[in-house]
Amino acid sequence: MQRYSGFGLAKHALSHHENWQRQWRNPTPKKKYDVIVVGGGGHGLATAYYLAKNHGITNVAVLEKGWLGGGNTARNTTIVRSNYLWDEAARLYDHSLDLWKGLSQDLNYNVMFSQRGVMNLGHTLQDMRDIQRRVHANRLNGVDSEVITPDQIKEIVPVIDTSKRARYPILGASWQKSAGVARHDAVAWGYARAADALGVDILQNTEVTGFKIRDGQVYGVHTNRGDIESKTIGCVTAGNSGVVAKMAGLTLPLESHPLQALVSEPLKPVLDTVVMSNHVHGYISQSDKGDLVIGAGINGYLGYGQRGSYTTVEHTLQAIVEMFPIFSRVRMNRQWGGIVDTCADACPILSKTKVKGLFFNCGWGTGGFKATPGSGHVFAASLAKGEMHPIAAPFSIDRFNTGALIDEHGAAGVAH
Amino acid sequence: MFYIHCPYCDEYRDEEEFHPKGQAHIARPEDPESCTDDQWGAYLFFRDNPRGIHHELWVHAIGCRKFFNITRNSASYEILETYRMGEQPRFSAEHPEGKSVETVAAEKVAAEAGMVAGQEGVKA
Amino acid sequence: MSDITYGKVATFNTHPDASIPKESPLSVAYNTGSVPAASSGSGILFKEQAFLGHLILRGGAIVLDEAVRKVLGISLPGQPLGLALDASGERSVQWLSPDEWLVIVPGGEELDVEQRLRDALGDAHYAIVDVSGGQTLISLEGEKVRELLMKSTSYDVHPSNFPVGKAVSVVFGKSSLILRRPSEERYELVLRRSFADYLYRWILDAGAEYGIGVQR
Amino acid sequence: MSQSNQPNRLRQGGRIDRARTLSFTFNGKRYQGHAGDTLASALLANGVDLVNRSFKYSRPRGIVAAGAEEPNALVQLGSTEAAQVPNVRATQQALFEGLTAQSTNGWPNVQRDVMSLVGKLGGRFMPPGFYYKTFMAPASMWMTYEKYIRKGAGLGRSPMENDPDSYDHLNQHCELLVVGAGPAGLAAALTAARAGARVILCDEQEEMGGSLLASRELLDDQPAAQWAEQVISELAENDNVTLLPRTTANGYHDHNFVTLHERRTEHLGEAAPTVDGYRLTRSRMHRVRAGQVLLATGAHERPLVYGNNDVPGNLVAGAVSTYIRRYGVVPGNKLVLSVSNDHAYRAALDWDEAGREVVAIVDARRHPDGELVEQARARGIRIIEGSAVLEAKGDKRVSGARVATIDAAAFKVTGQAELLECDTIASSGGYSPVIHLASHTGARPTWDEEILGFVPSLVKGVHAAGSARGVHDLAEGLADGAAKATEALAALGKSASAIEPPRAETIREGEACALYQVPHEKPTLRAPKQFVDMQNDVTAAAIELATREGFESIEHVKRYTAMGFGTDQGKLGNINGMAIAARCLGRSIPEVGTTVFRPNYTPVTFGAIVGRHCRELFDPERYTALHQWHVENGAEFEDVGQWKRPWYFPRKVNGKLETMDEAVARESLAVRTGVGILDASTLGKIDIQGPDAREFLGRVYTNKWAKLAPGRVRYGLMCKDDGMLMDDGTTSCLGENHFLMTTTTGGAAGVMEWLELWHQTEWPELQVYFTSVTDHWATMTVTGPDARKLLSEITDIDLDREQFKFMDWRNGKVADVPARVFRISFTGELAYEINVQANYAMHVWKTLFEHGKKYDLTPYGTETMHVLRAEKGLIIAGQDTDGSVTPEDLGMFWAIGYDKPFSWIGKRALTRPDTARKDRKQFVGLKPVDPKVVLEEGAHIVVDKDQPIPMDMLGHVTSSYYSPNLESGFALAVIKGGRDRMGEKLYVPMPDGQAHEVEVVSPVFIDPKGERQHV
Repeated sequence: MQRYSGFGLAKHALSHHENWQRQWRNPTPKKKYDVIVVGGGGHGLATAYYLAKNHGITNVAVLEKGWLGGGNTARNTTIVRSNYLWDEAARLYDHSLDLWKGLSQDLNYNVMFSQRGVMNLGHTLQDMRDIQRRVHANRLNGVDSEVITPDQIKEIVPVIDTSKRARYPILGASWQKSAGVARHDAVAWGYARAADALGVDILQNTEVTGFKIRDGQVYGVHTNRGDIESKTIGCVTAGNSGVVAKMAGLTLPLESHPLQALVSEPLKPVLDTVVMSNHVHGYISQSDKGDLVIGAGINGYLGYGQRGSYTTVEHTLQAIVEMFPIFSRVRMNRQWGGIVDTCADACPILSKTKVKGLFFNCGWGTGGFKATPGSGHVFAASLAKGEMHPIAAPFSIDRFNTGALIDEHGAAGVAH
Repeated sequence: MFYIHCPYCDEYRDEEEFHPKGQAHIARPEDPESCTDDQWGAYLFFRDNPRGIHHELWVHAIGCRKFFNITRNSASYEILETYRMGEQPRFSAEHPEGKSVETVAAEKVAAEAGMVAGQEGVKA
Repeated sequence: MSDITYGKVATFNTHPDASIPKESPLSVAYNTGSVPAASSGSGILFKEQAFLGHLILRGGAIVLDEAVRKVLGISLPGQPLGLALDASGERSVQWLSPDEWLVIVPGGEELDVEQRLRDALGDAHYAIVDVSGGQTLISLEGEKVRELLMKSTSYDVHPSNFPVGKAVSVVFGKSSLILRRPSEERYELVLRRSFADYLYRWILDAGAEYGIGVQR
Repeated sequence: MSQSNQPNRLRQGGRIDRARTLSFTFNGKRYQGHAGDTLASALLANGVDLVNRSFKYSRPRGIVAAGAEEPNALVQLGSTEAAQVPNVRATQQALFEGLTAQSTNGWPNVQRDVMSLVGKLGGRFMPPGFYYKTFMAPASMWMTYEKYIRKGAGLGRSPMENDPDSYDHLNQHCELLVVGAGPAGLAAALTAARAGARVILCDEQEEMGGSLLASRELLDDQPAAQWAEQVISELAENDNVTLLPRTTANGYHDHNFVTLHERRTEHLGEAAPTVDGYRLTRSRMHRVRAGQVLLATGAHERPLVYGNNDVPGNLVAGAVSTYIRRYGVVPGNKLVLSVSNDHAYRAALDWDEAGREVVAIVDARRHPDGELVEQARARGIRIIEGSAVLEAKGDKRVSGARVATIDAAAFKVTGQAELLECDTIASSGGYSPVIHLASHTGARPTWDEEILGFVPSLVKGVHAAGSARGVHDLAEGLADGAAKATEALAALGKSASAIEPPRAETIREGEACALYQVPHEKPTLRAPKQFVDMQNDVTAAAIELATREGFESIEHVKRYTAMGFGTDQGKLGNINGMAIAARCLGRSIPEVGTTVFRPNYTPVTFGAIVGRHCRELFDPERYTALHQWHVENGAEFEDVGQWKRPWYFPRKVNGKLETMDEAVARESLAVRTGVGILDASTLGKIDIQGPDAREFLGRVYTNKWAKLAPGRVRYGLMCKDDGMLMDDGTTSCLGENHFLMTTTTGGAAGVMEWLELWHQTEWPELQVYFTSVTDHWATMTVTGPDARKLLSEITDIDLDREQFKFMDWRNGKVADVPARVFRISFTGELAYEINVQANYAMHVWKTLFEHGKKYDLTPYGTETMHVLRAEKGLIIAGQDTDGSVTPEDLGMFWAIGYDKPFSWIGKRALTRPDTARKDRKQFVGLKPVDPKVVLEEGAHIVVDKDQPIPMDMLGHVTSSYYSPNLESGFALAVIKGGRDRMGEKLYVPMPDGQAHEVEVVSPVFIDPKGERQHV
């Protein structure tokens, strides 16, 4: 792998950039792999990378039906935080946050993880009770988190309206300083490049059309580029997980819903942190390019169209202008949507299935991007050992039958 | 932004008057106490989640407050039909072009004959 | 007792002597909001018809039709979204859903109407519920009413879609209400009490462009 | 008239109003233009070449286009802080008197920009993706690097003051929405209007007519614009037609929902004017639901990609014609026109007619032979065949064009370059249909090799006509518009006959050739910068580099280079970029991918999307019938759902307003020792009638209802089928088949829908009806030891404790008003809930206070209510429960009908392995060992306060207060295996390192036997 550095960049500039190498190969599928990862988004690529790097399993294929990172990896609002309520979720997301901190160096790819802090606003007394509960739990779990007052909020975000004028005045917030944002595309590309360098075959435009299962054991997949064999298959297909599961005769406890986001035109820096509000319903940050990146709500219906309802965008901007009246004259440039696979408890599924050798990593709902490194890390360990990693174990499909749900609706960015 | 034909009001109304309520035709098990935990879990949480033709339950919340079903393509978002509780869809993954009106009528007669005995819920 | 038990259901006369003061759902709005006077330039006239009797009628259309005709002299609107008035225009029956109608009568008549309906309906399965305290009726007149409605609801209020004799429940601003078309020149809104202040402010705001006036 | 100070303004021509001169300021300098100008045409008239600096390299930039596709001329508008609008496209901003604008980039100013040095020197060090490849070491430094990177972010700036203007929405419906009032759109609208259809015709420009306004062609032997005027006036007369000029269709959404953004006042001034005492809304969003949609959105001309094609003075050919013919402005003196098609020859003819020099037409085709070519030849204009402009010369303005013969297919320069002296280069590489709206709902456009452009794939109910689908010829476009309108109406079952289109001369055009990036003598990576996306400074080299690095999907190329992510969404550049990627990868354009667009077509002010749903109309405030009294009596309010509920009623004590703690202490003592009153009207109330009402209650509640007699009241718990508590409340038996259910304030609508859900979908055979009566009744809770004394003064109800027991209800009169009185208690004290028809509530409430004076009747709010109920261990659903708590967890076994015949909602789930666990979190009381301590709500509980982090948490505090009655803090909590821990000492660790010691106790702190409510 050609190492990236400022010095290297300068050298390439002198040769008019004519000598850059491909960031990953475009290999022909082999007949057989030790592990197949279905889905070339951030989580899938991270899984492949950690399989190769941490477990020495390099005979791995990542099958992507379109282009790498083209699903939710490319469509989210790039927020990274770990202030989840329940122990199980906090452990998973905080594990991920730890990996984020050294990710650029680990991958030799700048994913621009920027710890500019995330605040979750409270507008009602019950909001504040929930915030306090979460912050207390975070603290005892070792997750950086504190409750801040409207005055402190105003100090961090001078352009927010903390006055009593608001319909739902801001009463306080939880504040995770170590949280922030990252460059979403770079995460997929960085993992892809690093995994490829370790020998992983990244197969784009390779769509799984079925599973080969015999006596309850998976042994390969059918694809549009022919059959590929493996006795260990991890499906990391986010919004399409239900569709993929069906090919294996499985039903999952989740539904795929549209989730939208939008950006303003680029503006000179005006907002230096991430502000989220569940109550008035919108969240916002400003990218390094200057766009205000705004997350909208989820729609309650099934949707694979990568678009949702216009009223959701209206409501979101109403919330944003309510919190930031000065943005009324700022203009919205673009909106888009992703397909989020949501479970009843707003927590993911990291699980074995009834089919031996077939694993699923899905159900991340609105919280997938931030979990990318942690998810890949523990899922790789689970695939390598054939047993779920302890951090992943509570997220088994079985919890929907036993009742051991991990209800994170309060902590999910968007109330479902 | 869906435009939904309410089968009770008998006209198209804007999506904002309706609430989606998940997959249609999920009947509560007749005898919950005899269900296994897996069966109960399946009833509560496990869903078809298809990409393509999907039957879903909606309610005309700001309107007549009636629940009804929609057959909708979850990828194109095209609504193929709306139908009242207790009715069966014409369109389905197996019949993407829609069963003929005659077939539906014949099935309805047969179903009604079969329903005389049982107290089958309208969601079945 | 103000209570009569009809078989197994209780009715209730909510009204005290006429001397007791009462307040319409718009009292806060009138007291604290703006009340622009109507003028010759008003493109919209807003007038509350407070303290009417409002009843919710539930049951099968066939069961209810005869009783309603007998008691109110109005044929029950069996078609969706129908609105029927009596000859005086003071009493109306509105389709709300296949088994639900809204009856509006002059204030104070509601218990009498309910009891007469109950007498007429006998043992049938139905329900009648007095909701008079929970809602109020607004009439809007003027050449700009349609524009105001277009600002407020996504329902198509063009006469080709919303002719006289139609009534619909719709989203209005961020709340909802019943929108009725009893006559060519008049539109009616039925507001829920707790949302009345918001809706009043919304309507005044939307109507400001057309010089909306409030008749009290 | 001072023509002289507008050097590029023609003496005559154009559609501007020369009688109206308007002054404006750009970058601090005053200029003049005319009514009818855009800011761009006025700047060009004044010879302002340099309007901005580019985003990444700070290169000087000028105006390139004349409409929505303009990538460079973005300005900051506004003379005051509140009126600032960032990133306004000068080509779409009508000029008004006093307009003030500035370039969005450039420091200290756009002429002498310090950053341009960085661009010149450093440009080479900033290939696409350079951020990903550097700034990684050391890890701790990224935030520092980023701080500096961020300084360069953005184009314009946000206003820092609140918007003085407002915005609104208008919901529209029509049978046919026609987007674009050019030739095809006008023909379509006229066809539909004459057929009697409800039509909306919108157009983004200041004036309707589209290309007809600047057309050279005649229609019915008169100038095309005149035909447009006639059509528009006929449409304006028609009641069924809504004409919306200055209105951009910015988003197409499912099922033919289209948002049209009408700029109502942006052409008039920087803030909206007041008309007849009403301040107009600045802009208006029309939310249109259309039966059919017809896109007559025209096409955008593609510029050619050649070296230094971004230097001011480089324009697209069509823009040159538009400025000359529509605005009477020639944007230069000496023109070189570089084309791949005949259509663009018009620019040279117009330039020639404007009396300025056409240096040459450089045509990439070997043997151009169309009529326009002949016309140009006939005028003696030099035509250089088989050639293209390789490179522009000049820095802040074009000074020359290097031209050579090329082999487009082989991507090679084949001849010696010639330098033509000129100050303007106009180019045309063909026409891209404006397909944005058609692809907003995901339809993928398809490449049409014949027109060398993407044509829209159309979803049901959408049609395209004219240039928008590649029919560029005027006569054909007119006919197409009319024909498509009849097709659209036919889809609605309406017949219409197409209008007879006006006579248009058909101009024979020769075949165009495919040319996107012009080859250069040097390889792309070494050639002068050839810009593809000017706004984002994306060059052909960047695209080539991206493909070399393995970014092969066009989506990857776009993301890696940022192509098309600007505020113009790549209207000019995307297809050129795809063509370059295709060339690099050795594929065809359709093989590389397709181009999809997202709303908005052009950016839209947040305010317009928000409409009136802001400030005081952001969200409804729900009031009870007693709201006015609460306001007048100084209540502080709490938001509960949309309701405004009194939170507490601070009194002035010694001239000072009580704090909440003081007020709550006073209020709760009053209830425990005297009498208090609460407005409980917000509780949900549902009237339930029918012979199966009782059976139904038994199914939706966990407890038993079979034997509840008329006159009696019972508390009930409602679960979901997962066994978790969802709501609670009392239900009264009004008659054998008649019940009144109450719900929590926040749960009211949800419970109502829940009941209907089960009734309509599972148990339609049950004969029962539900009707919400929440707003009909006002509810006043009179509670405390003196409640009976007070009430007895004004009621005819026999309040004798034997006659009217706890959990009874009675009818009677209170303050002469018929009332239903419920003897239920949420405070643990003697309590009467008085329900009256809401219109009479204020009278009853005030009468209670008249009589209550002697008992010091104390109004209390939700905070005191919370304290009082918590002292009694009564839960609040949603505060003490969170969707993961079962009735068993709450210890409410007395309210669980295990032996009810029907398996009620929630029952089955209670025996699942996790719900049946013995060590689940259970509801308990906590008593701080130090009575002064009031635990923090949400704080967590541990066994070992010294355990290192992460600590094992047992549960958390759900409710916590100071009780003046107990003279101690106390709390409710859920704790693992809590019921078996009674008396145990646990700890609540706080952020300051302290840990409060608490004792696990029963959640009932006061009157455990419940005697006081029975008195």
